[in-house]
Amino acid sequence: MFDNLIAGMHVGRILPEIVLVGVVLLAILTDVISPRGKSTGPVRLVSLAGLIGVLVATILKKDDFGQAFGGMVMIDGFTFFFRVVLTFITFIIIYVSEKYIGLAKIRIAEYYLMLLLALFGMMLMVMANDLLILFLGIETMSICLYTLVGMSRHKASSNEGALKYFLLGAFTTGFFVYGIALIYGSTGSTNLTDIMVYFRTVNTAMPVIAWAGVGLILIAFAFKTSLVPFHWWSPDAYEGAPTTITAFMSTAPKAAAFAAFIRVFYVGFGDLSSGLEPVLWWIAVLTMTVGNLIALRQDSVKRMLAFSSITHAGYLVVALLTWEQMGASAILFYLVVYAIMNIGAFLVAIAVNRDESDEKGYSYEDYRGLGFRKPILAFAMMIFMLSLTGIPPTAGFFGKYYIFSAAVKSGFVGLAVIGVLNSAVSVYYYLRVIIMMYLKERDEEKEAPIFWAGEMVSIMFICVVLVIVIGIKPDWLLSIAQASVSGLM
Amino acid sequence: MQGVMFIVLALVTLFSALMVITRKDPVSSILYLVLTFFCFAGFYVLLGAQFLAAVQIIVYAGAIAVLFLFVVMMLNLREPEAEEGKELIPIWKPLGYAVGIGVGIVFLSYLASSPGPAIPPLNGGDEIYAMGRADFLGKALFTDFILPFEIAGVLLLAAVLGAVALAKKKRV
Amino acid sequence: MTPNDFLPVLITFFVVGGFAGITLIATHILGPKRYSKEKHDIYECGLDYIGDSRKPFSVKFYLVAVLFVIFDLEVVFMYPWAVNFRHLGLFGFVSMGIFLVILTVGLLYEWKKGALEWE
Amino acid sequence: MELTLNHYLILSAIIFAIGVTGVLTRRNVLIILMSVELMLNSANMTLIAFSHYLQNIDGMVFVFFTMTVAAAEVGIGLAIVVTMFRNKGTIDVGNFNLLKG
Amino acid sequence: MLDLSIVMSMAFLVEKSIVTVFIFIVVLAVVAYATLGERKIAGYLQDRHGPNRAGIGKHKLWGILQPIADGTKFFMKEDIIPDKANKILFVLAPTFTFCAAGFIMAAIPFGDRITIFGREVLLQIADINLGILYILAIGSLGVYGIAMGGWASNNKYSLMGGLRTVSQMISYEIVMGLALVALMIDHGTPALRQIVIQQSGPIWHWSVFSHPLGFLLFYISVFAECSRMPFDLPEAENELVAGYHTEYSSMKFGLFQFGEYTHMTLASCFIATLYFGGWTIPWVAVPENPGLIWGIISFGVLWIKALFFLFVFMWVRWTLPRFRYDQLLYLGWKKLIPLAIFNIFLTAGLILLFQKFGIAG
Repeated sequence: MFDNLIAGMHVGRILPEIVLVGVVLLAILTDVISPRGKSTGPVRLVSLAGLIGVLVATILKKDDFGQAFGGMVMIDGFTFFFRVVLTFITFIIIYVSEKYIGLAKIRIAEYYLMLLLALFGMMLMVMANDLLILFLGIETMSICLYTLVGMSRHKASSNEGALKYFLLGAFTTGFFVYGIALIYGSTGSTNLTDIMVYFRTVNTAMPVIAWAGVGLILIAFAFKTSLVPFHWWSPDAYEGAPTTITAFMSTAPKAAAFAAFIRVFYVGFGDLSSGLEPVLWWIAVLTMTVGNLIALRQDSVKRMLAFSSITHAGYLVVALLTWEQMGASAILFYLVVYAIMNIGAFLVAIAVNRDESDEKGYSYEDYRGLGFRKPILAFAMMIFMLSLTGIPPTAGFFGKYYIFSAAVKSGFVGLAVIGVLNSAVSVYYYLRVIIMMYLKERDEEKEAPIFWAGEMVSIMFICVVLVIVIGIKPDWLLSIAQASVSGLM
Repeated sequence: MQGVMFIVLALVTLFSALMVITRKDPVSSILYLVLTFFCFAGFYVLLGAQFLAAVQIIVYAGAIAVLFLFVVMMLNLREPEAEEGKELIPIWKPLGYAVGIGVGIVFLSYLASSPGPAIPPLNGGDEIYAMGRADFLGKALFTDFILPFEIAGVLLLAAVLGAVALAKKKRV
Repeated sequence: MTPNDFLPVLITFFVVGGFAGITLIATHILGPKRYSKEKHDIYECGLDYIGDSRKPFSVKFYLVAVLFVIFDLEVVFMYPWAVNFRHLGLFGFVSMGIFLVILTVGLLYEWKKGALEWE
Repeated sequence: MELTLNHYLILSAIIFAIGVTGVLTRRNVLIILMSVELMLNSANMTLIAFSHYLQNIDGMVFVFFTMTVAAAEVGIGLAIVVTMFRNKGTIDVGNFNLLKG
Repeated sequence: MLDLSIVMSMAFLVEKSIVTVFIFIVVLAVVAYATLGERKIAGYLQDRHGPNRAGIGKHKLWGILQPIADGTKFFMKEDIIPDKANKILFVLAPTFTFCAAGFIMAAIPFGDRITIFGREVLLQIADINLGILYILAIGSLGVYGIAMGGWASNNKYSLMGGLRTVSQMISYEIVMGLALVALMIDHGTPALRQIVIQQSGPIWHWSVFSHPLGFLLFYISVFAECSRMPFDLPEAENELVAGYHTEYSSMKFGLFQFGEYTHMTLASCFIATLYFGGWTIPWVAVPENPGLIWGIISFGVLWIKALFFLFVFMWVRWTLPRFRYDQLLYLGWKKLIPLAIFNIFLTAGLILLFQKFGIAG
């Protein structure tokens, strides 16, 4: 019985996740045996080594595709792509954090442990082929993120951000579970493949229940990816969190949530999804516009980046709406590019920020004359800002280009136009940083020292290079993205 | 018999659920919440999910609600909610009621429009209630659902780490 | 085993609850009622009471409670496993072993972090 | 009276709506969280009702995991509440002032 | 037209009601005399007489009417509710404590079937499949009465005592659950009647012999759950006056006390059922067609076993000193829980080995 059970499960296909859990346990033990107050260094090293192990395991298993655990999870090119991306992002965040967490007064090993566990949750999300696994993945990730946001316990903004994030996250969970219940009731399964087959072959006996279920799950995803009008939590959570965590949250969990979004709505609800077009159309328009308009009024670079990340989620919804391979691959491309430029921008923001213990901070004023003071840093920031705006020859340009051309090809010309207009609006607040850096005089009295860490500089450098390289030669990344989604449809 | 039980339980549940969200004093809310959990356990029994009924009481009434009560006692929260201030999701408060009532009415109007299939399915004997027993559930949990089970372990580990990281007084 | 088999449980609830209710009502009726300020005040070893009890207590209790919730769930997962253990055999043993190793590491962690100490 | 599936679905829909209303209209964090628990419970009841109706055990197993998640979530959430109370001495959402969404 | 099934279910309800009331009365009588027994035992251990006066007229009868006198006194005392207390919760708390203890009664098999008036009646209120789980579920509600009492009194000692009791009870609840998991691995069912029948036959079929460690863990956690000495910190009078029931008097205090003794009595029955063969007699086979006599004997056998454990409760109380609070949590979390997990693995591993080598475990 034992061998039969094991053989049918294809345990080997989730080797990276197994390795990751092993790494988590090892990191906890490292924390436990390290001398008090000196555990972050060893835990960080174990985590980094472990993440390399996870990558190796992922690559080892790159030809062993298929379902595992009786269809609970699906390992395919799509999963592979996101596994690599998410592991890389987590690796980078852990790599750059050591000095920053000392500055932010959160030098505790849980910081790294929670990042690793969040990665585990995200890995589940991207391979979930069953709503149960997806649910558990989302929750594992969310629990870690709540903790990470609230980690700066001495800061009221961190408390409030975490609480708000938590309450709205829990609220979302309610919608999600209820949606799953209704889907289960109308199809008799929580497995995405079964659901797809059911919707395709059987004319469901309870159409309204199925529709209500799809709608509730859509709301849950809208919350998780912070689409308007379900975005309240994200700016507060982003501002309250330690900045490295903000960089993490606006990239990795967003990528994982979109991956799950694509899988659930492209594969699971398949034919039903196209009926959601009008709803998603409005969500996309609102998300792009509202995020932009509020970002315009911010005085803090951190908040500006938070709101602009809402806008970027809106662009991704535009691509999602196409329900085609091209749109999906554009999303993958954009997620990678966005992760690179956003992490880079947040790292610059950390370096420039005046006082980490300040509840607000991250003022535009800190950038006054940076171009003359620290030309290289300012240059890096300029590249990231241009890329976020979408100006060639940066990676951001191609990200937007693929998305809007996919939209036009699928007949969403109006949406593409609105998207381009919004990009034009975003020029204002992104360029404001550049203007501050290059066109304003230095005010030497008010200047605060730059926060330097070797790891941060090296990652910043790599980000700049990647943004430019992809901006000049985007084909290779796009072809990887296309190959990854090809198995999905 | 079951119909009568359902009606009685449903009335108690609705009453106590309304009380949960309308009481000013958190302790009363918690106690009404416990009553609601109890009624839910009753429904689970009616639906043949007896093991889950026990788990419902052990987990919800015996652990989650205790945690709530514990926090209220520990923080000694005796003041009623302030009259002023904005809600969690900053929309006009009556809109909140409208959303709640609207959601309810939408579901209701659809569901009430057709009588719906009988529950339990009419063509079953007593064995249709066997599914909710601990042994049946365990067999499913430890064969088809083995992966979610292990994931739940990791999830609980994350919760332990998170709670300690947030609530531990001295960080070491 | 149908829902009707649970009716006796309900009967017990009524019998026991009814008994408790009747005794309380009976004392209320039978007992004397003489109001006095001191008697109805809060007891503090005979002295006048200091402040009120509305001050928050230390948070040290919280960790015990939250760890209870987590471990309670762990135990709840073990019930269906235990009932089926003879059927599941080695497979069940290994899968519960993994689950428990994960959670035991959690317990070890709390222990070393001092979450179980009385500060 | 004969019970139908819809009896359970309607009841759980109403409780769900009550939970949503609670979240939207209350400011006490604990009561908001309790309203969320009501929502989760109503979802659980829907799952069990369907599970019983379809004679398919997946729904009941799902409920088991929902309960796990609910407990873990409450554990973390109340830890955040406690932390915040320590800092600010209040747990009223109405007193959130630093962040404005 | 009368439906036959309705008549059947009415008969079922009447039968069950009678059984319930009968068992409840027996339990109440035992509880009432347990209070006297406690004082007698305390007297004996401390080399004094204990209560010996309440009798009929001149006949003192060793004070066997003491419980009635106590009860009457509780009834006749003034029903005080402090001005600052939360009135509803204040009254509800003792009720809840008593009820949570009394509800345990429903699942315990007090005896085998008996035949009365040609009808086979089971001496168990509800022979439900949940058994152990039902009792654990009800047991987990015990904290509410105490928490409510501590909260509603609006007194610092009460609140502190309430918090302490709650954290003590919840810690030991986990130990209890884990100890019972090992038992369920062995029996393969949470249904108590089946567990009892599986223990019939030679005396070494009793679970206590196959689960000595589990029994010990379970017994300790029962002490803590009933907050009995050495776990009665909640009412450590030198620190906290009387803990959560500082403000209580009259019958409301009486119900708290009564609840504690009921809890102890029923827990003793539960222990006898789980680990000591319940209503079975060693080496005596369970008859196929039990008559009235067998039913009464089985009922008596369970109570004899239970009374022994009730006696141990009292004996321990007047013998051992009280723990310090930190010691108590230390014992629970760092000793008993790891031990209980080890016990589960030991049991499971042994059963696997037995299965592998074909020995019936």
